[in-house]
This record gives sequence, structure tokens and C-alpha cells, in this order.
Amino acid sequence: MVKDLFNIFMPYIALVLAIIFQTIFGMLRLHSLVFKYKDINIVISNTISLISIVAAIFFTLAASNNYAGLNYSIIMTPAIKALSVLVLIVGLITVLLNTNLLRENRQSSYKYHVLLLTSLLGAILAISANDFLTLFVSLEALSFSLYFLIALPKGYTSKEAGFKYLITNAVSVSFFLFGVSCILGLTSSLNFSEIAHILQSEHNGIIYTAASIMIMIGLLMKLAIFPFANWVIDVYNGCETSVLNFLSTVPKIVVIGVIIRLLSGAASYSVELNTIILLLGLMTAFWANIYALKENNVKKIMACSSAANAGYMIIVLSVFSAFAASAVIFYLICYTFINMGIFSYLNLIEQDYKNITLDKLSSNTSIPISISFVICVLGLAGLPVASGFAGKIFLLYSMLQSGLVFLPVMLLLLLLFVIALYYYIKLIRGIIPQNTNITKGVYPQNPFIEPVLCMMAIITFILGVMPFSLAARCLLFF
Amino acid sequence: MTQALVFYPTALIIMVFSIIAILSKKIVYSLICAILVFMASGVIFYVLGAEYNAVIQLTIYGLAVPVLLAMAIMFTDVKNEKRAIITGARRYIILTSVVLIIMALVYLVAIGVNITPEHTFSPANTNLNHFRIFDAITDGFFSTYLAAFELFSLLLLAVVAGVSDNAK
Amino acid sequence: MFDFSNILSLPVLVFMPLVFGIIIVLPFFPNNDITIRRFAKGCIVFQLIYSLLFWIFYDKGFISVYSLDWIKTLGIKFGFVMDELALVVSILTTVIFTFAAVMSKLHIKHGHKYYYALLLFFETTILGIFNAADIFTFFLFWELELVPAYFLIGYWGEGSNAKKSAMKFILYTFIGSLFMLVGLIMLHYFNFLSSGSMNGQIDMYNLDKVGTNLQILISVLLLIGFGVKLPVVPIHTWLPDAHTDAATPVSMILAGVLLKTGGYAIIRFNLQVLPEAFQIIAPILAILALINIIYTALVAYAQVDIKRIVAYSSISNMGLILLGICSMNIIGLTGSIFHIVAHGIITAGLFVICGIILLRCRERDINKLGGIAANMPRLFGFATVIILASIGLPSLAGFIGEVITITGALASDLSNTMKLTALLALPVLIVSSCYMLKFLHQGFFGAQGECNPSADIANHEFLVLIAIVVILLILGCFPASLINIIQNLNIIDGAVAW
Amino acid sequence: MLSNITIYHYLLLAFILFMTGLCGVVVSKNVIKILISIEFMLTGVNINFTAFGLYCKNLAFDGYIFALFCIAIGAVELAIALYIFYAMYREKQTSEIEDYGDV
Amino acid sequence: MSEFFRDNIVWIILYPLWVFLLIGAARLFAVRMSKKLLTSITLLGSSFGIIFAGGTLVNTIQGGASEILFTFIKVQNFLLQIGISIDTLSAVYLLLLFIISFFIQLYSSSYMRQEPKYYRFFAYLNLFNFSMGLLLVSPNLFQMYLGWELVGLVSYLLVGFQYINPLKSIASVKVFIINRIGDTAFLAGILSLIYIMWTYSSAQFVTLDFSDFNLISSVAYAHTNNVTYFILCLLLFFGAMVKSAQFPFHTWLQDAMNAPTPISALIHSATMVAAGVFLTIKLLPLFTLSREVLIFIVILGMFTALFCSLCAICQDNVKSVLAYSTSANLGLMLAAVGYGNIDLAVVFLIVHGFIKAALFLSYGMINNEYCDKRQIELSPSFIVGAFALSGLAFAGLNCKELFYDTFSQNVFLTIEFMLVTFMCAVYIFRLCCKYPFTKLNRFHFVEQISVWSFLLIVIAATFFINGSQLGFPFWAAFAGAITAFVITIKSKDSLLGSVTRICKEGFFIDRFYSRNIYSIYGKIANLVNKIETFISNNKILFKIAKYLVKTAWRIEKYIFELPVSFCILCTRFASKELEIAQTRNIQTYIAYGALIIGIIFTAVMLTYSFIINTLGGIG
Repeated sequence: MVKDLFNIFMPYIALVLAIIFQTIFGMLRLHSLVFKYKDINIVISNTISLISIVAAIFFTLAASNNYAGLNYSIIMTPAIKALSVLVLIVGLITVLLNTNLLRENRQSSYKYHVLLLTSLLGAILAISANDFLTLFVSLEALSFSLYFLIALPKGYTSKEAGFKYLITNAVSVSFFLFGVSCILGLTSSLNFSEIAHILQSEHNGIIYTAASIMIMIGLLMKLAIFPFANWVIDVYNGCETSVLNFLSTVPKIVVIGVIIRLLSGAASYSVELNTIILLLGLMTAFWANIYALKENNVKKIMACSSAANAGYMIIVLSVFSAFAASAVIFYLICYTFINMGIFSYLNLIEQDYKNITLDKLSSNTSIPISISFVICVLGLAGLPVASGFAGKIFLLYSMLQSGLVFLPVMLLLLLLFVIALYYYIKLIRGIIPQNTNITKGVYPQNPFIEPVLCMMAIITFILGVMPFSLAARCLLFF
Repeated sequence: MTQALVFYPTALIIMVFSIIAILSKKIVYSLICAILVFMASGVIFYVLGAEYNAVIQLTIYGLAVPVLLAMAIMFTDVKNEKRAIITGARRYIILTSVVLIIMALVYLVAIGVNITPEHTFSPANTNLNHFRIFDAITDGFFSTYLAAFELFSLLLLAVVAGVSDNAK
Repeated sequence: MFDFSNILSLPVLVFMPLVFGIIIVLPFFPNNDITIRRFAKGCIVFQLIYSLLFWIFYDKGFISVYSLDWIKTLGIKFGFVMDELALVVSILTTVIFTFAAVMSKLHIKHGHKYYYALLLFFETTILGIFNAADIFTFFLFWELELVPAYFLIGYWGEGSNAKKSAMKFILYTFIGSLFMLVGLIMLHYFNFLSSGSMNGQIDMYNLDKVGTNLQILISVLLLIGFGVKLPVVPIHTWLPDAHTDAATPVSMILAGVLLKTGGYAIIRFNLQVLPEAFQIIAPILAILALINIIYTALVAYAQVDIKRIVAYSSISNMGLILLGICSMNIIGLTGSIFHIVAHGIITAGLFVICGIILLRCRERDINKLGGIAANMPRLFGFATVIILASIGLPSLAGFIGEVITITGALASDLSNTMKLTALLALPVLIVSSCYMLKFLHQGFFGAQGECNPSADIANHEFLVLIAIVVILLILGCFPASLINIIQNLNIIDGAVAW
Repeated sequence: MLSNITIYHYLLLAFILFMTGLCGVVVSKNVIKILISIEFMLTGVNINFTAFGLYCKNLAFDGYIFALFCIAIGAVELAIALYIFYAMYREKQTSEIEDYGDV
Repeated sequence: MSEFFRDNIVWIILYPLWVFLLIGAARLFAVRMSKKLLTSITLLGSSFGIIFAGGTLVNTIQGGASEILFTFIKVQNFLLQIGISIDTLSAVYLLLLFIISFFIQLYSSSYMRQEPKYYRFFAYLNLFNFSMGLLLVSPNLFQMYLGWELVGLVSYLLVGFQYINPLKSIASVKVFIINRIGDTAFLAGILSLIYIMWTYSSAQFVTLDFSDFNLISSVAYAHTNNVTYFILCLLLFFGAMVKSAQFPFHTWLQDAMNAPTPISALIHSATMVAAGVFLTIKLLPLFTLSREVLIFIVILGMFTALFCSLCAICQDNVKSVLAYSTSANLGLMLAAVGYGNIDLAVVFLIVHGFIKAALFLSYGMINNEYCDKRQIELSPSFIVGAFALSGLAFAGLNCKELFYDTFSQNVFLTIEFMLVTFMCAVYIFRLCCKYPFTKLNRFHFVEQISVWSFLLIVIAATFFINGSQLGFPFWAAFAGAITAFVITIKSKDSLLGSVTRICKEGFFIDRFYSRNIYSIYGKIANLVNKIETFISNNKILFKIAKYLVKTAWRIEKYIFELPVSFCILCTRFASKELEIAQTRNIQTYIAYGALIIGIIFTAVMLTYSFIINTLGGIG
């Protein structure tokens, strides 16, 4: 148990401690007793969160590879470790970017931190969960906190976004649970490993496929996969950018991680399931890319891009192979960093404009910032120099490796990349300064945004130019 | 036989009142019907041997949730619903649901005629020892599902934190 | 004694412009237009001299290699190699970039800093394409070139809808290059299956054990990518728009160098790596090339915009290059490579002339132009020579390329289609003279038109034009100088050996 | 046949309740009714879980445990939904879902 | 001594090129150069040319010589060489070229003195000398093609010399393009020949040397069937046909008359157009193997002669008449070559060259484009030239007699030839009658020298050519001259006032040329005129070309742009539909989602069960 503690639970404990500390600190309003300075509570709670997240990252990295605890309900593998660290890094960046959000809600700063840390906790637990119950509860922890986080900013739109996210999630979770109950009935188990073991030896009927599809619906809805994708545009539009930074990456990392595990174990024995996932992925990518073409609102474009990227990954996952999984994880890592870069730039603009349209993108003319943003967009578009390029090559290569049958899919994927290029170029075009009067916001700038953006651009660039070390690591995961 | 005697009325209550709850125009009626459905499902749990589930269902869904909903209805000054105009995809979804339900019924009748031992689920333990079940559940909570259980408590904390501040 | 060939390094050749470009963008660099322009010009001329050193120290069988592990697990390397073909096209690139940089003086009126930085970056990408040793290095530069090209077309364009054209260019090229990417990945993967080792080097591919049908598939996928750049007829419509709307120096680069990357890539990949498949595709491709040649020449005649005429003539000439490649023998290939060089110079010259006319007359409609010859006799002289070169007059470079190419196609052993194609391609000499002379006599001849050109060519334009004319004359009168270099190319032996 | 209650009866009941809930989510005009419908779906799932908990070979009674979690989480979800709904209601003064589509 | 001339003739040929480049460079760098200097260096080249060509001619009577200067292109077995090869024919031709050039340059120095583009004109003249020299001394077919194209270029440049005039510039384009058609066919022929030789001969390199042509033609004849061989020969002959302005392509020569008159004399009558005859003679080993080709050449030549003579009769413009006459006479030469009488063709080529040059020059002397003259007048020298051309006197007479002798074996040809001779006299004397003669002033002194030199040469040649007798051709020509007088008098526009009136009053003539005959003549003239305009406007070709261009452009606009517009349309439609689906109502999202996932699920399951049922499983 002690060994368990160190191997698995230390990151969780770090976060839990921070949550408890934040709650006590915030609920009792200790800061106003101790410090007179207005913003000090934000600084303190930020610091606590940062420390706990860094500690969690440290503990995660220190944990041993390949370990299972609590009757195999929680496991640890290198891939899980990588994804957990990625999630925690997103959390770290989100904390750094939260000034805009908290400036308006000074009183609820502790609330924000509790929710953020809870969702992080839910996320990393969901990644390493090895049975459906743990997965369910941790996913719920992630999404419940997100409901609040989305609804946190003042004003009506955020509330509506939160509400929509909630309803969608509730329905999808119902589907998920229905599927899980069927699987439970079929296999008498909730544990992934056991289910995989049982399914290998038994014939799988239509009920099994239906159940898997229902589980997948529950998961894919979080990724905004096609028939359940429309929420993504409304929700992203009403969401604050630092939260969006979190919303667009963390659930994606978690769900992709879970799906990789599910497909590699339990569900990979059904051709129908794979076909359906493939179809859904393709439809998502088409839907998102075409919808984005006429869109003028940057957040909505990013919503579409998010859905489309999820679609690409799902497509590749449907042709399941070890290489494909590695490629998807590599792509996911690249995508996460790119996304963080872009949202930190949007965060910078959001200080001045609430509704970010393409013509407002150029309001900040600092050259390194613009170049960083352009590098990030290039990454999304999959052009060289940025990491998205390497990621896309990996995706395509893995498709090829799964056989020539997937050549048409590959070509469709290429077509999608081209369509996507159109609106990414619109973003790049938007960044080029026009001759408009630049109105700087009244607020002091968040000092973290620009370094974060530059760092993300540098990471994107480095991953784009020298993807080999990370790619090699990803290949070792499976 | 006793199981059947309990099951059929309860199932009927669940089906009828759930449909009424959805179709009724007055929101209060919907709430009352919903309470009936939740309670009836508590009975179903009991029939299935899950007393704890039944008790929790009755306390949470039978009491807490209706109270919450009733308060929400009171606070929000809900007017009666206008006649629902069901259009587009929604119409088809209802149609599909009805068709699916009928298909399921037919399937059940067809299977019910020729139930073979292999296809039948039988209760795990014919002599249900309630203490043993209790043991098993607590065991699950504190060994395999410990992480989930703890996380759930933290979740409640987070929800309390989330709700606390602004809900004046 | 110091061996000068030691200073020749391919990474330096490729990345030097990029470094200069970055220096220009850096904040400490003076934001003075003239300083920037002179600095950039200096850099590009320096690059030209450096690339000429490669030529000076060239000796037979000369191959310069540089390689670095990139993605070890896939056997992908970041490497450069220069053989005779790369040498020739690299020098063409540096020459045309020099012309373009000099021509930028009057044509670029805003954003000097970024313009020149992007121009230098563009040079890097194109040199990267030409010297890449590894398919993924090649692809990297191939995609990378879209970025500067987009901005150069879109933001410094002369046309009213330059941005749209740039977008069209990007989309077309990107679609093509994605098909190409699939092809490259397949090539790589099947090479791995066939030879058992992951290897990205272009000249090391071995697809012996791969079926012919699969090879054809790969070849066709690659051709879609290259075909967009070349361009081959059904997918050429980006070209006239892009060339028309781009600023003159950019048009020069686009037509002079960028299109050649397509031809280069076909030689490198379809011919060198996949000769068996190409053997089967070539006759079909030759028919496409024929359509390219004749059809676009006809279309060119219908144009009223001078830059469009030149753009369509480029397509027509690229068809000729494709025809030479399709012939799959030494003569055809030599002709193609020769024509790549010749047409690069010629079309750059034509765009220079268009640019000067645009600048002086502010008019691009050929029906409204006229009488330039009377006002600008020096320009008229140059224009006559360059236009004559473009319609293939003997003693100028265009003729040599055309004749060798068509002879090669005629001598091709592949099929009778090729021979017929070669003979049917000959009328292009007539049609091309029709549209080019239309350009000449409507633009230059006649009484003074509506526009009133004020001054004859400026000194820097004069320098560019005289250089172009001298190169054309040298290549046209003594083609052996270039042909002898091309002759040593290894690909050609391979093409015969299959 | 009818007197012998098998697992299929329970499953059918659960399925019907689930589908009714889904229909309710889709057709209801009132936010509160939508929430009730979601609860119906969860209840259906719970019946499923409990039935499987009893009828399958699993001696750990995972189905029961799962159902317990479902009940609790469903209630919490409802609470959050009502909270956000109330926050929205303060802005818009309406409980019709159609009116909450401004974003 | 004569070897010295022969060996160094290459410098004489290169000299004009250097002069050309020198002038070009001087103009480019705006270096001033006096006109006198320019004229003298040009004349120096030509005069040395005369000496060297003469010397070479003396030398070549003993035998030719050839030498390879450098390799132009060498790729695998594709070898093209530039060299120099002199035989009697080329030496004679060179001599002709340099003599005519010399005098015309002299003439031009006076004629063009008011021209601002004087330098350019002389540069072009030098370029012409060079390219014609390149053509004449070419040891192989390919080099001849180079020269062929270059002379075409010079012709184009000079026709468009006064490009300010849009009509002239269009004419120049027409000239170039029609020439280009011939050149292309010629090139196609060359390439085909190369290809045939590669395939069938054992030689490693195919250089197409004229010295090898006997071998080449035998190989080609042996390995191709009749039709192919005929087509091959025709392709090669096409070049000659166009350059020599034979029947369907003779119209370019009319357009070429837009060039300054000295150019018409030099290029478009005396030297360049006769290159076709030169080529035909050079390729005769190839043509002789196929009887059809020879027949074709003879028929074409005679037909052109007849047709162009007919055309010439109807013309009023002196230069046009002369141009048609050139076509006609070149037709005669080609017919002679086709008939096998090469010597006659060459002799007539030279004689005709001098006569035509003299005619043009004497016309241009008076009717200088740079003087503002309303009325066309002729000089006395013109009538001397007219006598020579029509065959009434001097060397022309001798040649006509020789022609008559050659063709006498064939009745049709004889009749045709007589007709041509008759019409030749008609049109040339019609001009003489129509336009008044004028006195010359001292300004024309230099020009007079050139004209009379030519005429003196022609007169002198009378004594060197056999067959000076008054045979049938003379009488035919005489009849023609008389007819011309009569016609001119009959038509009222005559300017020979008194003579006209006298003849008009003679009623027997009036009766003889009764109204009927006269109208027949008018009808024929009309018909010919119609055909002529039809051809010269190139209506069919133009229409086809226009149609092709239009179609291509339409395809370009509507079909190849289609993917783009289609994509845009699709995207627009799709995004509109998607916009509708994006209702912002969460319920619809769920509804659509559930519905679509249900459909997909059902479809996939049905498909797979179908596959499994029909194919019995996948694996």
C-alpha cells in the first residue's frame, strides 16, 4: 500500500491537498484577514495551485512505469504517464492564463482553483482508470468542474454555454452508462483487462456492438464527434479563453487516452465498431472543416478546428494498431501545445475585445507574438516547421501501415487537410496588421501570456523541426 | 409468482407515468408523475434484491430531488408549457424510439416463448444473503473502487464550492 | 595551396539566405528601405557567387553530400546532395533570384523588411527542394515554400485580387502536395518492405519486389503533386491567376523557378526512383503534355492581359519539358533539363518586360497598349530578343531546348504514341509565335497608344535585361557548355539501363 | 411465460424508460422537464445495472455499486443543472429552453 | 591563292555578324557612330565578300571543300555540327548575294538617308548577310535550318521596320507566321529524317551532311513505303515552298512588300526567296528517288507561275506586281529543278535576281517612301528591266529560250510556259504603259549606280548564256507587250494620253476587243481576284484558328475552372445547410445526433450482416 501510495497516488494526493487547502483558505476568507492588498488572494491561490500541479507532475514522472493498484482498477503505463503529464501541463498553463477570468470574479478565485484542481484530478484519474466505474466517476469529476468553470465568468453567455455543455454531457453520460451496463451484463465485469480477456474468448453479437457504440457515444460527445458535435460551437463561443484552453485540450487528451485503452483491449474485436468510428471521424472532420469555412468568429473557428482534429485522431484510431496509437499520442501532444499557444494569444486579445472576429486578430502588433501565433496556426494547418506537420505525417504513415484498404481514407484525410488550410490561412491573414487604430485595453496585461505563447511556439517549432526524439518515445509506448 | 405480482404493476406505473410526465403540459403534474416513477423504480430495485439501492433511491429521488425541483419550479415562476410543436428530427427520434420499443417487446415475446437455459440469465445467488451483499458492496467501496469513492467525495466538495459563492 | 572546394558546403548554400533573411527581420536591423534593399541585394548576389563557385569547382562525377539523422526510427535523414541536375537548377535559382531582387527596386513599394526577408526565405526553400537528398527533406522544403510564396503573391501583388489568387495557389498546391505526401509515404514504406531497411535517401530506393501496379499507383500519386506545380493541364488554373496577380519579381520567380521544381521532382522521383512504373505512364503523360503544349498555347492567344499571355506560355513550355521527360532517353532528358534552364531565363525576361510596361504605362490590357517601341527603343530591342527566344528562334536558348526535347521524344523507344506526340507538338512553334508576336506587335508596334510611357528602362533594369540576353545568346550559340554538364548525370544512365 | 419474470423483463423496462427519457429530452419545452427526462434515463440505466448485478455471474455485485454511484451522481448533476439554470433564469426570466439560444 | 579565299570565306560570313553586334552594342550603350562610318564598314564586308566569293568560285570549279567548325549539340547519338562547306552552287550563290548586297547597301545609304532608324536598318542588313551566308555554306541540313530561320527573322524585322504603321506591323506578323509554318514542317521533316536514319542506318551519328545525301536517301527510300517517303519529302519541300512563296503560301510575299523597297529588292526578290530553290537543289538526291515528288514540284511550280501571273495582271500596285512576278518566276525555277535542269534554274535564279533587284530599285528610286509623292512614276531603267524580265531582250530572253527548250518535250508544260511568258510581258508592260516616266535628278545619283550596275550585269550576261535567239517565247512576250499596250489604252485610266487616244480611235482594235472578250477578261480577273483575296486573307485558316482559340479559352474558363467553382458552390451550399442545422437549441443537437448515429449504426450493421451472409464472412 505504501508502494502504491508512491507509485500512483502521490500526484493525486498533491492535488487533493491543494484542493482542501484552497477550500479552507477560500471559504474562510483567510486572505482578507491576513492581507489587505486586493489581488493578493489571486496570487496566493495561484501559487498554491501551481505548486501542487508542479508537484503532481514531479510525482507522476517519478512513479514507476507499469504498475497496477487497487485490484487493477488503476494502472500506470508510460503512455498514461505521458498523457497525465500533458494534462497537468495544460492545467499549469491554464492557471497562468487566468487573470482575465479572475479579475472580474475576485471573490470566487478559490472556487475557480478548487474546480480546476478537481477537474485535473478527475482527468488524470480517468486516464489511468482501468475499470468503468472509476472511469465514470473521474470523467464526471472532470465534467462537473468544467460546467462550473464554463459558467464562472459574469454574464449570461457563459451560463448558457455551461448549461448546454451540461445537458449534452448528461445525455451522453446516460448513453455511456447504458452501454456499460450492457457490457457488464455480457461479461460480468467492469475491469478493462477482464473484459478484454472475456471478449477474446466469446462470440460478440449485435448487443455487444450496440453497447460499445453507446459507450463510444458517451466518450465521443466530449470530443465533439459529428452527430453530437454542434454543441461545440455554441459552447466555445460562450467560453472564456483560459477555460477554453482547458476545455479544448484536457477532455480530448483524456478521452483519446481512454479510447486507445478501450480499443487496444476490449473493443477491438468488432469490425463494425471500427467502421462506425471511422465513419464518424470522417463525417466530423468534413462537418467541422466545411462549417469553419464561412465562419468569421475566431472562437468558433477554433471550435471547428478542435472538432476536426478530434476527427482526424479518431479516424486513425479506428484502424487500430500500435503504431497508430503512438501516432495519435504524438499528434495529441503536438496539438495540445499548439492549442495552448493559440488560446493564449486569444486570451491576450480578449482583454480588449469580447467577441473576437478575424479582423480583430491583429490588434496586437508585437512581432515575436505574431510570429509565434503564426507558427502555432501553421502547426494546426499541418505545414512544415511546425509540429502539426510531423504529426500529420505520422498519422498518414500509420494509416498506410494498416493496409492499402485505407488508401481512400487517407486521400479523404488529405482533402480535409486542404479544406482546413483555407480557414487557417484566414487566421494567418487576420494576424497581419491592418491600418487600424490599436486600442489597448485599460487593464494591466497578464505578464505570463506572452512568455507562454512564445514558449508554445518554440515547442511547436522544435517538435516540427526535430520530432524524432518524442516520436521515438511515443513508439515505445505500445 | 410474487415477483410477477410486484413487477407488472410497478412496471406499468413506471411506463405510464413516465410518459405522462413528458406529455403533460403542467409542470407540476410532471413533477408528481416523476416522483411516482422514481419511487416505483425504487420498488423495482427492491425486487431485484438491492435494498440499499432502493433505500437510497427513495431518499434521494423520492425526497431530495423532488424538493429541489419543486423549489426550482417555485423560484422560477414556471408557466404552463405551451403545446409542444414537435418538428424535424425530433419527430423521427420519437418514431424511432417507439419502433425500437415495440421491436424490443416483440423480441421479448419471441424469446420468452423459447427461453433456453444458455440464454437465460439466472440470479447469481438463489439464496440472497443480504449481509453478504452488504459486505460485497462495502468491500468494493473500500478496495477496488476506493479511488472512485474518494473522488466522488471530492466532487461533492467541489460542487459545494462551486455552488456556494454566487447562489445567494 | 588552399583548396577552394573546401569552402563549398550544401547546408550553407541552402540556409545562407534564410540566415540573412532572419538578420533583416531582427529588430536591431535599420528600418530604412534603401539599406534593407541593398543588404538583401548584396546577400542574393553573394549567394549567386557562392553557387557559381560550385559550378567553377565542378568536375565530372561531382557529388556533394551532407546528411544528418532526423527521425532515426523511420530512417529519415536531413540531408543534401548535389549532382549535376541539382547544380544546374540551383544556379538557375540563384540567377533568377538575383534578377528578381534587382527588379524589386521599383515594384515593391511597401513592407520592404518582410518582403526581402521572405524573398530570402523563398530562396532557401527552393534551393532546399533542389538539393534535398532525402524524400522527407524534400517534402519539408516543398511544403515550406508555400509560406513565402503565399505572402509574396498575396501581399505584394499587383492585381486587384491577389489574395484570392494566392489562396487558390496555396489550395491547389497543397492538395497536390498531399497526394504527393501519400505517394512519398507509400514509397518509403514499400521500400522498407522490399529492402528491409528504413531509408529515406532518394537515390537509395529499391522497389524491386514491389508490384508494378503498386508502383504505378505511387507514381500517379506523386505525379498529382508534381503536376500541380508543373502544371499539367487539368490542374493548371492556379497558375495564370497567381502569375498575373503577383508582383513582377515574384512572377519571375514563380515562372522561372517554382514551376521547375515540378519538372525537377518528376525527374528525381518518377524517373529516377520509379522507372518501371514511369515506363508505363509515360506515353499517357506524353499525351497530357501534348495537350499542355498545344492547348495552352491556343488559350494564350485569347488573352488580353500581357502577364496572362506570358503565364500561359509558361504552361505551354512546361508541357514541352514534360514531354522530354516522358521520352525516357538521354536526349529527351537533356532537352528537358536544358529547356528548364532556358525557359527559366526566358520567362523571367518576359516578366521583366511585362513589369516594365506595367510600371511605365500602368496598363496591362494588350488592346490598350501600343507604340512602346517608339518611346522605349531599348526596351523594344530587349523585348524583341527575349520574345524571339521564347518562340524558339535559332541562336537563342529556347530553340535548343525545344529541338532536343522533341528529338528525344521522337527517338523514344517507349511507344509509337511518343513519336506521334513529338510530331504533333511541333506546331507549337507556329502557335507560340502567334501569341508572342501578338504581344510584340500590339504592345510595341503601332502608333502611340493610350498610355504614354515616359522614360526608357532604368539602369538596374537594363542590367537585368542585358544579363538575360547574354545568357540566352550564350546558351543558344554554344549549348554544348550546358549539355556537357547535364550529360554526366547518373539518372540518365539509369533511364537507359532499365 | 408471463408469470416467470426473467432479466429480459427488467431490461425491457429499463430500455423503455431510457427511451422515454430520451424522447423527453428531445421534445420538452421546459428546462425542468428536460432535467426530469435526464433523470428518467439515468433511472433506466440504474434498473439495468441492478438487474445485471443480480443476474450475472459477478459475485462482487459491481452492478449494485455502479447503480449507487449513478444515483448519487445523477442527483448532483441535477443540482448543478438547477444552479446554472437559475443563474440563467435571472438574466432571462423564462424557463423555456427555446429562449436560451442566444450564443 | 584561290584556296586562301576558300579557306577564309568563313571570316567574310562572320564579319557581318560582328558588324551587327557592334552596331547593336553601340546603340545599346548610346555610343554615337557616324552614318558614313557605318555605311563604309558594311560596304567593306560586302565588297570583300564579292572578292572572296569570286575567288572561292574559281576554286570550287575544281571541287568543293568542307570543314567542321564546332560541335553545336552532342547528346548521345544526336550530333549537330556547325561547319562550312563550299561547292560551286553555294559559291555562285554567295557571289550573287554579295554583289546584290553590296549595291543595295550602297543604294540604301542614299535611299534611307532620312530614316531615323538608319542604324538599325544597316544592322539588319548585316545580320541578313550573315544568316544568308550561314545558310549557303551549311554542310548539313540542320545548319541550313538555322540560317533558314534567321533569314526569316530578318525578313520579319524588316517588313515591320516601320512599325509605327499598324498595317505594316500586322503584315510583318503575317509574314513571320506563314514562314514559320514552312519552317516547322521543314523541322519536322529534318527530325523525321534523323529518326529514320537512327533506326535504319548503321552510322553512329546522324549529321545529315549534304555529302551523305545519296546514302541517306537510299536508306530512307529503302525502309519506308511510298506514301511515307512522299510525305517525308513533302515536309522537307514545304520549307522551300513557303520560303519561295509557292502557291498556297505566296501571299506572304505580298505582305512582305511593306518592307522598304531596297529590302524588297534584296530579300524578297533576289536572294532569300530563292533559298527555296537552293534547298530543293540540295535535296534533289532525296527527291529524285520518288517520281511523285518531282511531279509535284513541277506541277506546283508551273501552277504557281500561272496563277501568280494571272494575279499580277490585275494588280495596280507596282510592288505587288513585282512580288507576284517573283513568285511566278520562282515557280518556273522550281519547275526547272523538278524537271531536272538544275543549271537552268541556277542561271535563271541569278539573272532573275539581278533583273528583279534592278526593277525594284528603279521603282523605289523615284517613289521613295520618304518623299511625299502623290503619283507613281517610273524611271527609264525600269523599262530596261521590264524588257529583260519579259524576255524581250537581254539575259531574260536567253533564259526563256532555254526554258522553252527544256519544256519542249512536254506539250502542256510548253503551253503553260508560253502563257506565263505572255502574261509576264502583259503585266510588266502594263505597268510601263500605265505610269508616266520621269526625269531623274542628281539626288538619285548613287541609286542610279546600283540600278545600272545590275542592268549592266544582266546585259552582259546575255553574251554568256546560250540560246539568244528569237524563238517562240520572244513572240509570246512580244504579243504580251502589245496586249498590254492595248489593254492600257482601252482602259480609261491610262496616263499615256496621246497614244491612248490614237489607239482608242482605231476601230479595228475596238472591234477586236469587243465587249464580250473584254468582259471575259474582267470575269477571269474577278475570279482570280476572289481566290486571291480568299487566300491572302487566310479566311479558312483564320476562322479555324479563331475557332480553336475561342474553344480553348471557353474550355479554360468553363471546364478547368469548374473544380474550383464547383468546390465553392458545394462549400457554400454545405455551409448554408450546416448553418441551418446549427439551431443553437441543444435539443435539436441531441435529436439529430441520436437520429444520425442510429442510422449509421443500422446501416453499418446491415451492411456487414449482408457481407457476411453473402460472402460468408470476411476473414
